[in-house]
Amino acid sequence: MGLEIMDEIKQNYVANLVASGKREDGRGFREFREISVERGVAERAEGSARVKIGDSDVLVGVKLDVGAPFPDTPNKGVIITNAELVPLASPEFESGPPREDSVQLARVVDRGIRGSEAIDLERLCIEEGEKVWIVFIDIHILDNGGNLVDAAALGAISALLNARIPFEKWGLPAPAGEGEEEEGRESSRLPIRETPVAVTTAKIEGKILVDPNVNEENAATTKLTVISNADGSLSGMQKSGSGGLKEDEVLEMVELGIEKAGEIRENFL
Amino acid sequence: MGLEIMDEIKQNYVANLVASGKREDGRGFREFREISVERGVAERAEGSARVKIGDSDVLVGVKLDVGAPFPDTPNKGVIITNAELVPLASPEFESGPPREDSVQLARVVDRGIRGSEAIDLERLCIEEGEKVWIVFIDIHILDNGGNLVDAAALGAISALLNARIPFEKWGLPAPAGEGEEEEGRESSRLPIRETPVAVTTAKIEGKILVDPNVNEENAATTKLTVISNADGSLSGMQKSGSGGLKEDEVLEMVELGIEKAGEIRENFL
Amino acid sequence: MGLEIMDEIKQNYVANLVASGKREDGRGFREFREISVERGVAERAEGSARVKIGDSDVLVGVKLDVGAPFPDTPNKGVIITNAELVPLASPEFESGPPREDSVQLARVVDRGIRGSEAIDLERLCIEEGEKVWIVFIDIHILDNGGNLVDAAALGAISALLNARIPFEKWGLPAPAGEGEEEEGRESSRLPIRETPVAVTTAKIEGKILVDPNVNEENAATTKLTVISNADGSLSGMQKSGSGGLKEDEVLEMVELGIEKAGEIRENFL
Amino acid sequence: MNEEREKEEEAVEKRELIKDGKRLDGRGFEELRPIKIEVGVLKRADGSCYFELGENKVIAAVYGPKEMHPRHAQDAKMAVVKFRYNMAPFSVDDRKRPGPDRRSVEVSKVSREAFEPVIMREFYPKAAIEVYVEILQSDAGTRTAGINAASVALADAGIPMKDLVSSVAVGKIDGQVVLDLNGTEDNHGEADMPIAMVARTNTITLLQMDGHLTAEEFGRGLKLAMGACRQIYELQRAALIERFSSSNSGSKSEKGGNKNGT
Amino acid sequence: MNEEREKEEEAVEKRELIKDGKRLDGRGFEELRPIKIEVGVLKRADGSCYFELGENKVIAAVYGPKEMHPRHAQDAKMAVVKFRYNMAPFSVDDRKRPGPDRRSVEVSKVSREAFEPVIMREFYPKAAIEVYVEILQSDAGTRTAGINAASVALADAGIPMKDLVSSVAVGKIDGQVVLDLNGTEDNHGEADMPIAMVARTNTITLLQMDGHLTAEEFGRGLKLAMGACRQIYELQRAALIERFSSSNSGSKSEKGGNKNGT
Amino acid sequence: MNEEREKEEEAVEKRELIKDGKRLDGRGFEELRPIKIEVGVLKRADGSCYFELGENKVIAAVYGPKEMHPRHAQDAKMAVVKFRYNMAPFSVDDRKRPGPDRRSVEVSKVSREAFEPVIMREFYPKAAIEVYVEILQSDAGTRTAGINAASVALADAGIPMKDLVSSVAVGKIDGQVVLDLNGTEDNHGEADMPIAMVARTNTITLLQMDGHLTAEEFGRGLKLAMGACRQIYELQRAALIERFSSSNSGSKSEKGGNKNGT
Repeated sequence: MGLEIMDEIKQNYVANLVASGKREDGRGFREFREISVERGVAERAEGSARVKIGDSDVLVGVKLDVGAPFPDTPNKGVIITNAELVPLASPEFESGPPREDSVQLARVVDRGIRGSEAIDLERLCIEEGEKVWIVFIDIHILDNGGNLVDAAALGAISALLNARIPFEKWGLPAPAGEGEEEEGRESSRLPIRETPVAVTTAKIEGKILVDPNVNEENAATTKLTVISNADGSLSGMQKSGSGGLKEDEVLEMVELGIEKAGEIRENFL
Repeated sequence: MGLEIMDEIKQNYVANLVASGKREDGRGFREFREISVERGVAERAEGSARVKIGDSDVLVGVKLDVGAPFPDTPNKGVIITNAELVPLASPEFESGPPREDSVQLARVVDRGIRGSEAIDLERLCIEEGEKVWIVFIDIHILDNGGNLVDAAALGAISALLNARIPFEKWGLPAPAGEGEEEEGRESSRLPIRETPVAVTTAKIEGKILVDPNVNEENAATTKLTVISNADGSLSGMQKSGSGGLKEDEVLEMVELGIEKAGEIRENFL
Repeated sequence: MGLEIMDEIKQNYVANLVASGKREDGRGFREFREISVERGVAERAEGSARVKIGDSDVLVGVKLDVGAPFPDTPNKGVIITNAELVPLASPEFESGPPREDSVQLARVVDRGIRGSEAIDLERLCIEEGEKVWIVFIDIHILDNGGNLVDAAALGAISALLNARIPFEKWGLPAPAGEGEEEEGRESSRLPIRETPVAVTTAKIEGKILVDPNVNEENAATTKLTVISNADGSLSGMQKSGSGGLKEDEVLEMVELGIEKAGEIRENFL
Repeated sequence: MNEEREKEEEAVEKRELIKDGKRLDGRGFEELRPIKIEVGVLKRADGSCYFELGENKVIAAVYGPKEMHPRHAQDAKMAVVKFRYNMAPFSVDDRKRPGPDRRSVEVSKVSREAFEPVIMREFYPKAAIEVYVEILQSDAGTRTAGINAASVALADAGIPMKDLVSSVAVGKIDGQVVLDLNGTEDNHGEADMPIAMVARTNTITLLQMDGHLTAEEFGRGLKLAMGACRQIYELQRAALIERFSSSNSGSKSEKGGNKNGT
Repeated sequence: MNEEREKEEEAVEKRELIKDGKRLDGRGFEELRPIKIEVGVLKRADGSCYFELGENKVIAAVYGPKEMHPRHAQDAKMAVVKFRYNMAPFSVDDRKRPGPDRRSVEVSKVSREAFEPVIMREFYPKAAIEVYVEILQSDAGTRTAGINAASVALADAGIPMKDLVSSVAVGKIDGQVVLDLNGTEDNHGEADMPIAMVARTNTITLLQMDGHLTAEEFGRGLKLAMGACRQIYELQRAALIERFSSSNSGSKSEKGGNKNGT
Repeated sequence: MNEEREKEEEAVEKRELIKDGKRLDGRGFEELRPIKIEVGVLKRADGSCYFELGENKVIAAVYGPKEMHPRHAQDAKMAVVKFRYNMAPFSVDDRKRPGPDRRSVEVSKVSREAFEPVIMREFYPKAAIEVYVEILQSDAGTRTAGINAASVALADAGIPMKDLVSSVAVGKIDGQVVLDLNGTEDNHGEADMPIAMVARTNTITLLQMDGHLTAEEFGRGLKLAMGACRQIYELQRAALIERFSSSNSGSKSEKGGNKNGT
């Protein structure tokens, strides 16, 4: 747990830079690293997207299966979100049971999709109380350059937008109202009606900045992830890290999160 | 595994006291610590009881679910007993998979309830071979002051006596013959026909004493838990600890166990 | 992981012996240790066999259960092969989740049975898509004297040949075409149509030898298990160990494996 | 009780969580559920607290500072805080399988982080401070109740802290931002937002949001929650002061050690 | 065999486990099932024993004394005894999932405690003595068979013990206290009570009871079991003496080390 | 694409995996699928490689040499190689449950052993060299693709090796021994045999066989596979040389350390 000497030096260096108004990679405090989104990269998946934010590299695959609904929502499809922080992505990640970081990552992404009601789950009902579509969102981290949450959330919504319902594989009729627009009518898009975008801000030396890289994450006492929708409303939030925030800092972070989410949505969704 | 120095000193102190005919807390060898039983303390459970014996504090909740019977007993309900020795209760308890102590605790309590046929399992059959009531007895240890078994067993039978069958929640008719006595007829008591009581005796320096506290447990080479019924018959027994017992010691412990069980039954059940 | 001093000395001793054309136990390079096969040793199992090869001692039990087929093979029975390298058998085996050695052992045995289509799985179909016989092959290692794979594979096919289908226990009709030959008609043999035999060769100091004992296994850089059928064809192969093999060595090992498998088949199956 | 429940269910089906300006349990929009705090309820723990928030019943225990195991997880500069949030199987309507699930892993993590800013971890290098929270009965808000209980239990254990942490949730029901949702409100409401705060310095140490809020509603909810944290802080302090007085008269003196005020 | 089984099943349905003063397998009330003991059956183990009790077939192996891992589990004053009771998946009528379940965890614990009074653990501080029992075929009484096997295997391994431990169960069928229940009797009987005993000193080291007994029946059963343990003790001794003689003529001499008598 | 699939499925049902002397995907019997190699694709890893083999997409990362944990698993004489082969849940048609299964445990083991003969483990006593292979998309042959990727990633990480390891499978479809089965061929074929080889010395370091082959077919298949490994070796070398040139012009110079050629 104790920081290695090199980590500590890096951390101090980054913190001092921020204190003097600069960032390690020359960005402004309200500036994201370069983002790229590539959809349809995993052909065995019903939908997929690979998102890079700076050095972070995340692959999200969406698989659909047919299964039973939850007893208390018999007419709704099911979302299951899972994240694997595989050791390929970082020397800190370890094989073994999922640790709290990967649990938190998956749950925050899940929260954004649920909170915004991004998927019209009622349209994923096949037979009330019996059969619904199960949507698996699997987040596979390939490289950890910091701010995995934003990359994973952007990957998740991109992969959902990319996904088709494999109704023919299951011998099922095309979901109502969506099949028309498809050419081959072999599959149908998932009913996505909102595009939640996560934006993480960090507090370092009392300053608020967006999209922390991995060194900035180590130097940050506190992060806040803000998930917001097309109309600027909020559909999820998560503070992490062992520091505290003042009310005005929270409000600044939320405002910054909403603004940046709008830009990302415009450019990548 | 090795004992800490303080534990060893305590252990010797307690052993020497017992050798000279005394107990750390001034009790007689055949005397229980103060017992309290409070029923209905956990309102989400179908039945519950909190039992304190001296510093030991145990909460038992009974939940009922509907499920399939075991194939070899198609017309009987199912009992599942589980104990969590949560680390809240003792610095020695650890998070993680259940260890042998908690497995033994649950199995001994379970044995007493089964051996005495305390629950009329045939009356928990809803539809032969298809649907029966599953009775979950969950033992939650809050504070370990020693002799958890007796507290857990007393908690279990008290919680069972407190439990109602939530047949309306499941859209089922009231179990035959039990519904009449209820006012709202919304639920029905569990069919309890026996009240097994566990009494643990310990052997320290060749002396037999009842209801060992936590220091006495550490000093004891051997314990014997005796579970007995209203008519003085036995429905379960378990020796534990790395010592041995002579026949006359066993017989003395059994006699003491039956006597004390009668007193507890009279006062608390 | 590092070898103990005694292991290292033994290893060198064995390697030097082999280099000079000899083996620790006086065998020729193409010679197996004594083999014994005893069938029907575990009466609770539907089939069983205990195989000893030198000091290695393996018990294989076959249990049959009724269950659902895999969706992609609705008219075929299911084979599940499992190996327990219980710590009883060797100071190196440990309690806990199956490690790669036991996984490999089970998978190689399984591969031979599948590759040779030893069991006519279609005749294990009870009701297409609904009910088939599940064949559990459980390999229990009692003593590890080296070359467990060959003993386990021989035990598996022997136990399969020994097994009866417990159709009456399940209230099912006798499997077609097999029941006639049985006297009591209470059970029926498993439909076995091939007898795969595994033979393991090892490379030590550049020499190829068959059936390595436990010290030879430690001294070997590489082993090759070759599974072959009555007609001399191959139905499975597995190299293991951290060394390499030349093409001619592989061919020699395969030829040796086929030859020895023929002898074992003739004598023990 | 049953009649009450039925009425509630009916109202809920019609999506009427607010009626005549009151919530179904009779509370105003900015009103907390009844709170009950007992300090020092466990004998083995170094500090403990029982906390009721409406129908939530939770208990917290603190052990430590003690040696951190395994050794490679020690921090040479400060104590490691462990936090385990656990629900009893019978604490919820449908029995919960024993042991940690993903939700409890996350709750444990954010709860631990809610305390890291206040615990003076640097006083105890290489040590562990263990906080255990057991949910005995649940009715929405268990994590906030658990944090409130843990805060008092940490003080009871004499762990040096800059100040107490107080916690509460706000949410949105029937389009209205309200304080401290109960179970029915949480199940049928539109948003839930737990926060934790160091009341004396207005420092937010936990912040999560689930559901859907406008930015304006968020800002309003945050203020509301912060105000309620200050109320809870006073109750926590009062309970500790009472404990301190009775403790001085000897009731728990056998434990000795690094206690506040013994 | 099959006919026999059928008859048995019929009798059992009518709850007739005793007929004409005899048990279904022909035994008298106080009669043990046939016992077969082989010593030194495994080559890798430091000591081993194969034990048959009627249709029960079990094998025990002992390793040690050896270094205890992990180190923090060492006891500075004496050896730690590990005991693992395990059933082969094919040892029972319905296949058992491999690996420990709650029952085998408990059986392992009480079996270990049955040996702790006799093993001279203080001779080997910081060491581990490992006892492994595998149940190859099961017909009620496997834990007692396992303890008997382990006892002989410990002696075969040369582990210093005050004396052998012997084990047997008594039970109650058709209202009658009888010795050593078989599977059918156990399934349909009213009580089962395994004990383990140091025969020479009449010291009971394992005692469990399941089912329903009067205090009088208990006392009677205990005496009956104690007597049977003494019988088993003689068989164990005899097997070890035979092993000792043949061992002296060299059959296992390659193992050397801390053996009894080699 | 879909039409293609349908045709394929029809052909497969008739057991026609070969038509007019060509395979369904148009390849000849001894023809590899298209291969694409990218070196140094990951930033955190010490070495990495992306490898495509037809529709297989895999990525490998290497970390180390680094300190081996836990300490008791260290080898005082040489580095321990860890190899983890893992399939992404969405890499196959039916979602795979995350985490290792028995197949991936075995693949990891034989893949590790495929590298042990070439890695100069004795240079780094007590150290660990970690190789991670992630299967992003699977179409038969993932273990061979993973080994090819890992080989390049090890070189990229500057781990001293005697030479690269190259890997390919041969199989049998419609009675014909062919190179490098794709998913359809593998599902409906008669045999599959992956090998790995040190191409320069013709040393086979992995050899497995599944299915059914005559001894003659085996010998032929082995030769075919060995030849294909030599082809793959050239592609691996070429990719590394390209990487080396571009790397020298500075693109990854910030990583420094024990790299080949930086």
